Parts: sequence; structure tokens; C-alpha cells
Amino acid sequence: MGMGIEVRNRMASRAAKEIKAGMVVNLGIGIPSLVPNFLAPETEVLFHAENGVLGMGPSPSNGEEDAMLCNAGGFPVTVIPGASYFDSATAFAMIRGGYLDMTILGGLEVSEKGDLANWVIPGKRIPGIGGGMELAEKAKKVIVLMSHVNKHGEPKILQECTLPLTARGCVDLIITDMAVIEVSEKGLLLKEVMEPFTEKDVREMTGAKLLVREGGKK
Amino acid sequence: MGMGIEVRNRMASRAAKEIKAGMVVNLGIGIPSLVPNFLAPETEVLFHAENGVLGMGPSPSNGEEDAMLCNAGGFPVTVIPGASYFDSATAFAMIRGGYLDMTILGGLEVSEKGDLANWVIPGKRIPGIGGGMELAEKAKKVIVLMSHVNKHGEPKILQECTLPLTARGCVDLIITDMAVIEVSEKGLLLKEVMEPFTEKDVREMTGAKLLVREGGKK
Amino acid sequence: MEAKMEMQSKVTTLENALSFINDGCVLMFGGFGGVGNPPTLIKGILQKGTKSLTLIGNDAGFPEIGIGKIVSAERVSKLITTHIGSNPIAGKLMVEGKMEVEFCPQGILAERIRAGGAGLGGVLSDIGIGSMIEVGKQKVEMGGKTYLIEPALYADVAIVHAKKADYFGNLIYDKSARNTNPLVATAGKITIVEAEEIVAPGMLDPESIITPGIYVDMIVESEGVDWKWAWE
Amino acid sequence: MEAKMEMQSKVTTLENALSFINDGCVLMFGGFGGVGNPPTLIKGILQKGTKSLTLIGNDAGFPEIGIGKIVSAERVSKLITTHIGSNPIAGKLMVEGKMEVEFCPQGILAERIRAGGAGLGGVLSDIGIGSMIEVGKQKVEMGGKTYLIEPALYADVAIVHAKKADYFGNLIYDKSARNTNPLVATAGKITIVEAEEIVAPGMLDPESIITPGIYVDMIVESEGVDWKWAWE
Repeated sequence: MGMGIEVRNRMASRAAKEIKAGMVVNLGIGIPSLVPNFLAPETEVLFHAENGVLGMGPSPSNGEEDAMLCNAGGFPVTVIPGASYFDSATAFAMIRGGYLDMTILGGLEVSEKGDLANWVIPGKRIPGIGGGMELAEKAKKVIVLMSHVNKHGEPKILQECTLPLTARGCVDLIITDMAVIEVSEKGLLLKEVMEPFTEKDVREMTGAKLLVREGGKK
Repeated sequence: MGMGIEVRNRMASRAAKEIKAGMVVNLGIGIPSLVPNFLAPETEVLFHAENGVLGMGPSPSNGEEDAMLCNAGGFPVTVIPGASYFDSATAFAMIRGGYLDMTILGGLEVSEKGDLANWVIPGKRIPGIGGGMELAEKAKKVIVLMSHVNKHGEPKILQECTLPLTARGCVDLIITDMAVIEVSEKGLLLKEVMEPFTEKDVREMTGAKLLVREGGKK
Repeated sequence: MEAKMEMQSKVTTLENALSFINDGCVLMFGGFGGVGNPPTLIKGILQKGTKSLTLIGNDAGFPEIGIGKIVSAERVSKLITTHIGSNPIAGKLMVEGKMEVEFCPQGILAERIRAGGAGLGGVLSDIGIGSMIEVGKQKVEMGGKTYLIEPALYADVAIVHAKKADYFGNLIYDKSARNTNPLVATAGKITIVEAEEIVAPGMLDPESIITPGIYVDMIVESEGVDWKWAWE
Repeated sequence: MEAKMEMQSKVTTLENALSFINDGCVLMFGGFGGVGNPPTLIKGILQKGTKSLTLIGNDAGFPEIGIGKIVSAERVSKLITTHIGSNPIAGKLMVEGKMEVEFCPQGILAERIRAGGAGLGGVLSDIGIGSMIEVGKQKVEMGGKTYLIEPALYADVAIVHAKKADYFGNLIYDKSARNTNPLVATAGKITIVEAEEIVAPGMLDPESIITPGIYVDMIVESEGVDWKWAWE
């Protein structure tokens, strides 16, 4: 969505803080794929890929890529000791079976109830659903990393999504270039405002009511 | 059912003649387990077990048994080169998926329509169904090896089974101590009479009409 | 980078593992005819005195072998299985009304367990239409055929036998002792593995791991198998 | 005894294998984003000119990589898949009405293929309730929950990529190129494997065989993979 690499990195870095040791995490394509770069080296995390890998490690060096080893986005990866390979049915059995602690996905729209729309790009051909529905519906925690507004400058966080939904009420946390927003039972909770924006900027660019937790950052 | 080992071996030997090279075959417990002893050594057959083995070989010598390698009846086996191990879901996926060319089962009753009853022993506790239903319903060819009469001297081949069915219309061939009988579209076809019995003996001990194919053995 | 690759060990004591197996729980077990039942965990359950179990697994073992010991000791209030023919005590308890038994075709039980672990509601089966198997089950028509809806099975605790585990819980099995173990391993809220050998992550070939460690919560070292004489 | 252990070889020529892949057939393919699509078989299908295919598999590949080449060449009348985002030509053909596309959630497609191979009628899924995924599908209520009935998928021919095959058809795969291949291998009336290496039975560890040879009808030697530059 035209965000610079610094902004994208800041979002990824913020998302990385949500990852706790021992978690099993699936990363979507795009900004989510930058998240591992910001994990503390001692953080023991298992990265899962829909095509059938558990225990992905850092990206390989140039020339060290293996044509037979990639993530679900088709990018070359490595594996850590303790990794395993399996078929795609098993990869999704893990997802639907509730074995994924977290997924970090991109988003087109998120509603104040945590509905997510991230698969039909308006005005474009329908690309299909891929594995997004299963991840969004079944991962224990769903974090959406997206630009706060669309390319027309319109809010992507709305009272109701206008695009076809990927899944209802699935989103737990939204991290944008402007803010960190939690989807709580009471509604959207503004947890952090990113520089150089102000709370007022965020409210203006958000299409839903934002609560502020007492004692929380404004 | 009190048949001597010679008779049991004769039945197993006759069943062995039905096995063609390249077949994938599952053997039930009891007399069917004797069948491999009567295969010509060059016959290339793959024996399948419900617990998850494809490519079982001869029984191990005394003292050579492996506590981790048995057939579905719990008897120690060996494997041939090209064998594979898998879980029980896969073992039955093969059966239901139509990948088994033949199963050779025991029987309590067979009807003239090929219905098989082989799981509820009258007057005994219900032992459960095990894997019999899936084998009987899904193997391409079902051969039943059983005594011609029950312990009360009553026919086990009947117009209609009286015991709960394992599967309907599944049996292709019945091999007993008295005869070999094919289940054809027209009815039961008496193909062979075992010594010392006569066709008359067989007819008397059979509770259904027996046809004789022209040019066939009486 | 090395530190990042260290995974937290799931190896624990038998006593700790048993603390998760309590009266009235739904206990799923791996194994087929005694072979592949986890003997050390079963011995522990017997010694602990756990009772009123709902047991789910392939069969009732033999009276004095494998899971059969738990059945024989009258610790089971309900058994969901495929046959009890090898354990006459199970039949006796069923007839006396001391143990409820629900039978399922063998491959369908395996699929129901797999469906539980795979987050599916169940599978459509054409096995046992018109037999006692269909009692109490919904049917659907599809493409001119009738299918039974065979619902997924879940457990509070799944107990599993493996040949080798790394301490993250990646598992390999041993020949036909694999049988239902990889399926059962996926379907427990808590999955406890009894392994003959425990190694460090990286010691098992990632291509040959049958059960990825994600499914495993605890690993106990086996005191060795006891089922050899099942066929002796 | 040695003679008994010889299994008939399923290794054949590309030409013979292609003779089973004909206009209008339902063709299922292994692979995920190009990786694991069998390149030699795909090249053969293109050269043969086979058309009006119903294609079933994870995705539409890339315009010039893997299965995408068959889509780009307009050989496909219907595609059952999970996404076509990586192949804009697929989207164009869909919009122009030249290719019908049916979308399925990724893991559910995998399960539907598995169900086809496993002789199940389908699976019960709670994925995509209320979305376009449920269009035309039956629903059932069970235990207070609603499930979609996701029907099994079958193919006339399944094409598969493997790292190694023994000539009976036992297969092992290579890292993430495994993906949907073991599932697809089970669901074809005829299953054709393209293998990087072909060995004698007994050369593969029976514990590590992912696809037992029972599922495989023909084996063709691969001319090598061509998908490396998918990410370059």
C-alpha cells in the first residue's frame, strides 16, 4: 500500500513483540514475512507453513537456496533442528485442530467486531481464498498487519466491512502504520499511536469508534 | 469348526489358486492365514494388514520374531523388499479406496445372494466388527473360507442369512471342506466337490439351490 | 543463533504425566491388539487407581496385555472401539452392564480419531449402512448415494507409544507398532507420549518424522514393551 | 524365495504415460505454487496438445511455471483450486468465461482429495460458513454446530512429483516439494509419478516411505525440475 520500508519494518517489529517463546506461528505473505527479522535471537518460536513445514529458520544466503524448500509464499527458507516436513492436509489439520498459537496476516478491512476481509481486492479479479480462511478462523490469536488507510486515503478499520469477509470476529490485534488497536469485547481499544501521528489523526482515519484503556498510552 | 489340519490345508491350498501375480491381498485370521504356505514361490503377491503393513513375507523362524512386527491378528510376520509401514487410517483408506484386489475371510453364514455374516457368533457375546465390514464391502474379490456346516451339522450356506450381516452381496467365492461354490448373478454355482464327498452330499448340506455350470465339474 | 534453535524440553516424569489423567476423563490410546499400547503409562494409570474412564481406541487388548489391563481392572465406564474379541473380560463387563461399549468399523474409528485431530466435524462413510453401525447416526444423500455421518472423536488425554521422540515431541514409530498411534497423537487436548528412546531435536530426519512435535505435550521414557508374549 | 520378492516394474516411457491423459479427462496434480508440480509430465501434456481438461489442485501456478503453463495454454475448461492469484492469465480466462473456476479453502481441498483416495464420501467442515464457499453445498447440524459437507474429489489421472520411487511405486518426497503430492497420489484412477530417481524395491526405508506403491500405476523418470526461478 505504498508504505516505505522503514514503516513496514516498524510494523513488523511491533508485531514481533507479540510473539512469546514456545509459540507456533504462521506468517502471511507481505509485511508479516518481515516479522522474524525482529525477534530476539533467543526467542524459541516455531514457524509453520501451509505447504508442509514446521520449524522454518532464517532466509538462506544468496546462492544457498534450495529449490525444494520454500514457504507458502514460494520464498526460499531454511529449517532449524527439530523441523519436520508433512503434506498440506496435515499442515491444515494443525491449523484447524487449534495447534497454531498465532497467525499474522495482511488485511484489506477489519471491522470493530474483528471481522476480517483480506481476499477480494475491490475492482480486481477474485484471486481465490487460499489458506486464509482456515488461518483466520482457527489460529488462537490473529494479528492483522496493514496500512491504516487504503490507496484512496479511506479508512480500512470500519464499523462493518464492505468487502467479502475472510472470517467473522477473528481479529485480536491490528497493527498499522498509525496505531496498534486491540479488538476487545467492548470494541476497538487504541493501545498505541505511532509517530508522527497523533491520537486525533488516528481517530480521523478510523471508521469506527476507538476506546482508550485507562492508564494506557494515548 | 473342528476340521483337521489336512482339511484346513486343502482349503487354504485351493484358495491360493485364486491368487494371481501382482495382486494385493488381505487375509483374515484362521484358515485364511494358511494360504501363503500354498503359493508358488515365484508368485508376486503383496500381502496387506489392517494394522499398517504392505508387503508381508513368510512367518519368522522361531526366535526370530520381532515384537514390533505382526499382522492384524497379532501373529509375527516378516516383510519383503518394497514393503512399507503406515498408520491404520491409511491401511483402511487403501481398503475403502478400492486398492485391494482380494480378501480371504472366514464366515459363519453366506447367502445365495452373497451376503456374508461373520461377526456375531450365535449365543456368544458380540465381539465387535473390527475391520471385516470394510474388507467385505470394498475388496474387489471376496473369498470366504469356512466349514460347510456348523457345529450342529446345519448348513452355513443359506437362502438368507439368519445372523446379523457383515455386508450384503459381497461374496464372490465360497471354499469349504466339501465344495467350491461361486456366487454368480444367477445364483450359487457348484464348481468343485471335495473328496470324499459327492455332489449329493454337498446338496444335502447346503441350504440353498446349487446350479452346475455346463462342462463344469460335478 | 544457536540459542534460538534450542527447544524447550517436553520430557517429564511418569508421575507428572499421570497427574493429567484423572477419574472420568476421556482417554484415547494408541495400539492395535496390544502392540503399540504404551505399557509404562498403562501401568502407571493402574497403579494410580484412575477410574470411570471413557476409553477410545482400536480394541480392548488382551485380559493381561496392554490396554486390556485397564479394562480388566474395571476402570472403564465406556469404551468406544472396533472389537473386544481378544478380551473376554470386556465382553463379560459389557453383558453385566458394568461397561458401555460402542462399536465402530475399524477404519472408520481411525478416521473419526483423525478427524478430531484435524479439526473436522467428521467424515461421510458408506460402511455399515443398514447394520447396527448406523444406529443413532445422521445420514445424507449425495450424488445418489447414502452416507453415514461419522462424527469426529476427541479426548481429554491421548496416550501414545513411539520408538523415538526428540524432546520437542517429534516422533517416529517402530514397524507395525505404529498402527493407530500417529492418529491418536493428534486428537488429545493433552497428548502424552511414551518413547523407547529420547533424543535431541535435529537427531530425527525431518523427512521421516511421522508425528510433528506440535501435537505432543509431554514425553515419558518407556520402561520397555511388555506385549511380546501376546503371540507366544 | 528371491523370485517371490521381485515386483513387477511400473517404470514406463513418457509417451506411454501420456497415452492415459486425454482430452476432457479429470486431471489432478500435486504441487503448491509451482513447487512439486511434475515438470516433465506437464511438458509432455503441453506437447501432446491435450485439452478440455478438468484440473484439480492447489493453485494455478505461475504463467510460465509448473501447472500454470497448461492453464496459460488454454487447455483447461474447469479448474477446482484454492487460489489463482499467482497466475494472472488464469484470472483473465475466468473473467472471459473461457475457464470455469471453483474455489475451495486450501486445507479443505487437501481433505477432499484425501477423502477421494480414502474411499470416504467427504468431510464435515466449519470453514467458510456464510461465505461463497458454502454455495451449492449441503449443511448438517451436529452437536449444536453447523457443518458444510465437503464432497470427496476424484480424478481420472493423478500426476505426482517425487524425489525417489522404487519401481513398485513406493515414494519419498523432497522437503516442501512434498506438499499436496502424497494426497493427489491416492485419488487418481490412474496415478502417474514423475520421479527424480528410480531405485529397486528394498532401497527405500519402509518406515520412511510416504506413499506406498499400491497407489501408483506408472513411473516416469524426471528430466529435472524447472521451478527454481519461481522466487528468483
